[in-house]
Amino acid sequence: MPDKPKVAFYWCASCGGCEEAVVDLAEDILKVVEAVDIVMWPVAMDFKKSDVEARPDGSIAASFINGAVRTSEQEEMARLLRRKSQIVVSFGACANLGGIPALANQFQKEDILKYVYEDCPGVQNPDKTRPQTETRHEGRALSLPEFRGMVRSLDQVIEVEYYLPGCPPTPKIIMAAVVALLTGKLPPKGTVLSPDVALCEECPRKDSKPADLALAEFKRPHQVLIDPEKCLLAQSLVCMGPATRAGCEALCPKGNMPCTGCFGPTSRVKDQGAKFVSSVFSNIVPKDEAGIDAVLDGIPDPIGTFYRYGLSKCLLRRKLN
Amino acid sequence: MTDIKERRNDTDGLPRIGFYICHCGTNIAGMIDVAEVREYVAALPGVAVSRDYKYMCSDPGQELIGADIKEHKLERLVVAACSPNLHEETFRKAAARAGLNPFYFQMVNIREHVSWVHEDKISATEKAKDLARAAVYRVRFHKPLDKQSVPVDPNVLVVGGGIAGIHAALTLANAGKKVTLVEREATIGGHMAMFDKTFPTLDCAACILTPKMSAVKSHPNITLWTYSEVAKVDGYVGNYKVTVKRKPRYVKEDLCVGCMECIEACVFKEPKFADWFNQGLGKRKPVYIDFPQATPKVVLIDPETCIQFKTGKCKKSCAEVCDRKAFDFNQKEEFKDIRVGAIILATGFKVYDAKRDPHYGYGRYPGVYTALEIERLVNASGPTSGEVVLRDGRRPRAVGIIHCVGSRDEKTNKWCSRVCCMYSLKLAHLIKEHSGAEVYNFYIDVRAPGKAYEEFYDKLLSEGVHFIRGRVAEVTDWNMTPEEEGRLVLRVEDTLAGFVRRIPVDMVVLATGLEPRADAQEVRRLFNIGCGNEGFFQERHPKLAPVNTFTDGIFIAGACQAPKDIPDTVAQAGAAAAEALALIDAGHVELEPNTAHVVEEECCGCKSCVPLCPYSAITFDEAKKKAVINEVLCKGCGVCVAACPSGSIRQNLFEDAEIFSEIEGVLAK
Amino acid sequence: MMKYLYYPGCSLKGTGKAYEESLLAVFRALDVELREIEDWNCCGATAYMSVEESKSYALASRNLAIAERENLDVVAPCSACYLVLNKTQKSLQEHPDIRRHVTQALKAAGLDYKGTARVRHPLDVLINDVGLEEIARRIKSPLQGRKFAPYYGCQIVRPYASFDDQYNPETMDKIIKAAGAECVPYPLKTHCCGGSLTGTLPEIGLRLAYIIIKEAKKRGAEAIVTLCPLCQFNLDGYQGQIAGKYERVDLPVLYFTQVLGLAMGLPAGELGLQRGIISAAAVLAGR
Amino acid sequence: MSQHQSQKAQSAPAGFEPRIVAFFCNWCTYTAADLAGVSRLKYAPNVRVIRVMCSGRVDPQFVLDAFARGADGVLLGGCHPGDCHYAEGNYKTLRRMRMLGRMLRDMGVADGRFRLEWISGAEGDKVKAVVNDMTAKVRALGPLDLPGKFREWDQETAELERQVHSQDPKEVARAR
Repeated sequence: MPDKPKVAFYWCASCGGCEEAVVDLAEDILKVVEAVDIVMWPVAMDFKKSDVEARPDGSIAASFINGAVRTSEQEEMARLLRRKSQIVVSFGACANLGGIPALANQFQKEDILKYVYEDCPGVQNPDKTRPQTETRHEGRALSLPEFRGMVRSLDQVIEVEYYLPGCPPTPKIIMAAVVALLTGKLPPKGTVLSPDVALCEECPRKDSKPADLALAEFKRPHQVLIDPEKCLLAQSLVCMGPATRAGCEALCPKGNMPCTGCFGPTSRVKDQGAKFVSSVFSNIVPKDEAGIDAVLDGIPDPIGTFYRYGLSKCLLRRKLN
Repeated sequence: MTDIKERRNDTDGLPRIGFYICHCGTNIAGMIDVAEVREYVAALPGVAVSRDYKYMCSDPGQELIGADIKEHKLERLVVAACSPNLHEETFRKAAARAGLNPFYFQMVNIREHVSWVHEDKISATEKAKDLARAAVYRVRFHKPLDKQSVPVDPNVLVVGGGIAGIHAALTLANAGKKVTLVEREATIGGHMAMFDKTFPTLDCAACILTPKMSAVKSHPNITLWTYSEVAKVDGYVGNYKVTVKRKPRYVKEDLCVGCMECIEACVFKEPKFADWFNQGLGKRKPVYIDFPQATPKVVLIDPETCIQFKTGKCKKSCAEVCDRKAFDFNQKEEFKDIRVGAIILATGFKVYDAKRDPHYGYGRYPGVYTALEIERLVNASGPTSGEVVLRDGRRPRAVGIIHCVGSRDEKTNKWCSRVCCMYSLKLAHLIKEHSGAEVYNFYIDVRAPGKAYEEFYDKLLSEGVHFIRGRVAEVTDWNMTPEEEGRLVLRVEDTLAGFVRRIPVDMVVLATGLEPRADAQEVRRLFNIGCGNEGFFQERHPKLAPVNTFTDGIFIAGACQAPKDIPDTVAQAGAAAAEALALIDAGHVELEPNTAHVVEEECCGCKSCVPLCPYSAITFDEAKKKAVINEVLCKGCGVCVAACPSGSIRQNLFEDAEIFSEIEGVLAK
Repeated sequence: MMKYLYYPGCSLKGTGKAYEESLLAVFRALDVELREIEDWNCCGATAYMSVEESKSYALASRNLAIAERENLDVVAPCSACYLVLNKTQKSLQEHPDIRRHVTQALKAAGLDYKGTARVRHPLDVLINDVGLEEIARRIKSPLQGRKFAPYYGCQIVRPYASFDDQYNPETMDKIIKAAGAECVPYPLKTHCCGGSLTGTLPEIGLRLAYIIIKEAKKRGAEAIVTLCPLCQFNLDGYQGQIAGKYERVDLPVLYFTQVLGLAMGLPAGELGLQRGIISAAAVLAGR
Repeated sequence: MSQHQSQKAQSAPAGFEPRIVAFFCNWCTYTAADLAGVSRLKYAPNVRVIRVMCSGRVDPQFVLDAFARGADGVLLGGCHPGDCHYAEGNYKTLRRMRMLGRMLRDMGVADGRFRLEWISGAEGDKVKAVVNDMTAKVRALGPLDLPGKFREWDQETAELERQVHSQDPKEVARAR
């Protein structure tokens, strides 16, 4: 009996939700486990880095790596798995786009460290001690990974074959990806494994979207009693659905919350935030600068709103200074 | 020339590009090192041929391109020369003649945008290289396109029934085209119908105009809709759909024969209401006709003054006396749709409101008149039967004509209205002739640039009309001498004599200028054409396309484009008619292929694009739940393309890939 | 209660005392508070402006900077002050270099100019804030049958005409009519009163003043009503010399606030009516 | 003020000439630039014009992409409000670009680097004025050089890349 394909899971800068998503496969996970040999899965199984290092290059059929890349350790593991794997699947919004961690790209590394180790309320650090990458203690050397200057998506560090979008990816698209991998029915390299069309396609509220939105204001979800049937944009809420790839079956709109864009853009769009702005703001009501500005004031944090998951993939990549 | 690459693998599998840089004599070569650009581009990926030539647009230049396309199997063409607005079409055709799709072409503007505007050869050459590189990067992504050919509807709409509209309509109708002439007022004739004589020949305006008016009425090819306005315009060149609103006259146009017995029979025994046509100097009844030669000669009722409309309790003697039973007090406004291939706008001008210059006392002193009022006063069929008398019946001993009221004035209108000098001379002559009064012209300078115009000015000088060069400070009634008592005084600096004068007169005529119509902005939006800063309709090119607009198939004629006199107006109307004929007789138009289209399988049906299209070219297919662009209606602005949040709309010639590669190219170093 | 800051300028404390008295009395009676700006200084007026423009701006803007501390409109009754203060604001807004210069100058005095205060004329306030209806309600003894020539002078409409027509202003006509009097048709409303020419080139100055007065009289006016302390002084003060050179005219020249005050039933003494050189007795007769 | 300026001047290397990418609408601003040429007006050679039919075709992505590829400034030119050849395209531009302007500010792109101007086909002189003014201002701001920044940022990962790739698997196995 030939060896079962080897599969690795790894997490970088992530919340763990992607790991949950794998577990959420429920009974299906058993089918997966049956079909493959898992050779790395820090969250669930006891393998060491050295175990992976010991494997021949390219001997792992597929590595599923979630999370953004912030530290040298994450970089190192990503590179190692890349070396050992035939296919790397970038798993989830953080790996694909930088995700929530990438919002930190609005700040300089020094500002972040200063805040976390000095200025943050509740921090007691009169000596202004900072973690060091190398510490000697009682004659022994301890090392910590390097905190990088910015958060990167996985493909900004290593080459990636496929992307599974979502925060986290839904069991359905994970299973579809696994099946495709196992059966070898693989799309071209670089494909995002989810329909290449925007979310409105699958949104149950689609029919209630008026042809002419003509928004005169924007509101945040806590400011409105959200109508559970009606298009969320039509309720003056920023719903990123039109600029976001489908595949989640409109989970958030179904849960009465606007889409925040975790599936990223379609393949035709380079910059999800810019494209959304181009779309929705073209058609707001005012024509004069003061009137336009008043509408824009309804969105106090444009970067955090339009690049909630995608700041690493913004064409500018990060705040410049 | 350098570096001809013979096979596609010489160009790394990229489409084979031919690059040509034009010297344009020394226009380009004097500021840009064309040889350096040629060498630089030759080394760019994909470039198979790179040449320079003295005049690319010349026949040998075009033949050079054609020969290269065939011989070196070029798949793309880039020409660096002048503005694409000049020669893009030339090179597209050159490509097509050699068998290359004309849209596999990109033009680089290194003359208007580089050599003519820069002074440093090194940086100009660098800029030319950057722009050339951008075109080379871009052209790889070009796709073969076809121009769509659509048939042209042979009918024409003429808007405005003044002399411009009348002349254009007759010209087209005489050429066998069906014309609909829409006029807002109850009669055609426009301002010209109000004039008494025309300068400089002094022939009677009515005598030369009314035959043309009746020709319009009787012409089998002309449908005349007066008391009507265009309400809506859809469509595109060759295929416009126009909705016309026909206002109710309360008299059936096809039944009324214009006997005017109803006017006689009206319960108002005397005319009581200020009439528009006589500038309020005359009176009319609620049932009226603008003037005896009104065309069509059909009466109408003004519901604002008619007792039947105001109280519902009139004995309606007008209707009783009508044996044609033409009266219909329940008439409603009607909307009619017509289809036309071309539209001529001849909507005319508005006379400057003299009240905007309060120091001239119009509206305050009864002795102050506008020029148009005087036209009616000197007219034999006007309110005084041609007598030049003041409102109180007195005959003026002296008359002052103030030029440039609402023209050449920083505070009101900066432009010269072009006709006021000449009509002031004409009115001076007529007033003197009709009343024997002393006539003073107060002018900035007399502008008489037309055939026999200066001679007319000379004639007036010899007739003893006074000319005082100076801008009148005020018209007032405070006086200092017994001679001034009870009269109007014009205070003016006589800039030739060099002192301030007070000239007492009995009548003041304000030579009011010409302005855009009050609704010019709405009208231009209705027809999607432009207005200049002053508000007159914008021609496509001030010299080479004076009756065309930026919207194909819509032409302009007469004073709606700028102030002009009758001869120029008629000439322009003829030109507009000829342009419309050229369009119609071609039978079809080719539409630029830069339209947008929705890729159906990529569209999520979010409708974001639908409201953005000003031409309603985007509709939502409710069955498929997808947006659809009617490429015939699409004018190719690309707003929807930029706005499609999932990138599912493409614009020919301006695809994302093409523009991104141009950005990349212009910045790659 | 409506509140305004009051910038009197030099005239209203001197030759134009009657203007101040009547203005304050009328506004008080209309329940409009006028609070005099603390420590105000010369507006710079036209004279300074023509000698040394930048210092003149600094001078005027000091008043504005002080006024800005309170969030109130500034009422400037004197036409010269009104014009200079408005001109200063406009210039500071449009010319950054002047603004810079002024900011520097004010800084030395611990002041800062922001450009927030609006400079208003009392006519503007009466017509647009108080309103003619309210004024009509306050009229106790209308000046029935009285005829006046409304005379505005130049500075209130030139070069800016912010609340009235430039060629044919009418706000004061409306006040006079509200007071129950009649306005004679008067085409010289904004003609020159002679201004400072009465002092420098008396021949021209006197002639201009004479024309204004003579025409008013000819049209049946019992008095000229004006709003400018300089015009009032010129027209009122030189009638003796006019009599010597042309003819006796003897026409009282009143402030519109005096006329309005009379109609509102305020005592003549409170309105400074005794202060005119040409007696207003004829106007007061029968009251 | 002068201190501020000298700081700016220090940040700009000597001889720095900004590269500005412009998107001009065909009907107004591009025509105006043609007119400037025909009129032989002289202006700074720092702007590279990309022609679009309407300023409304300009996707905010184009602006970001131009910066990302090395533009020091991006200029947008369209018809004056109310004069758009396509009726209202320029209003759509104005709305989306005002939002983009806020985002650029938040991302640390200095205000003067992105500019939207209404220039009619008759305003060749305005093309000259705007190009000269923007060139001077961007020159004072110094280079943006995002491609250089991207390279600089990625240097921190380069060392590790070499390390991981140099690991010989056989040696790794032996070590175990």
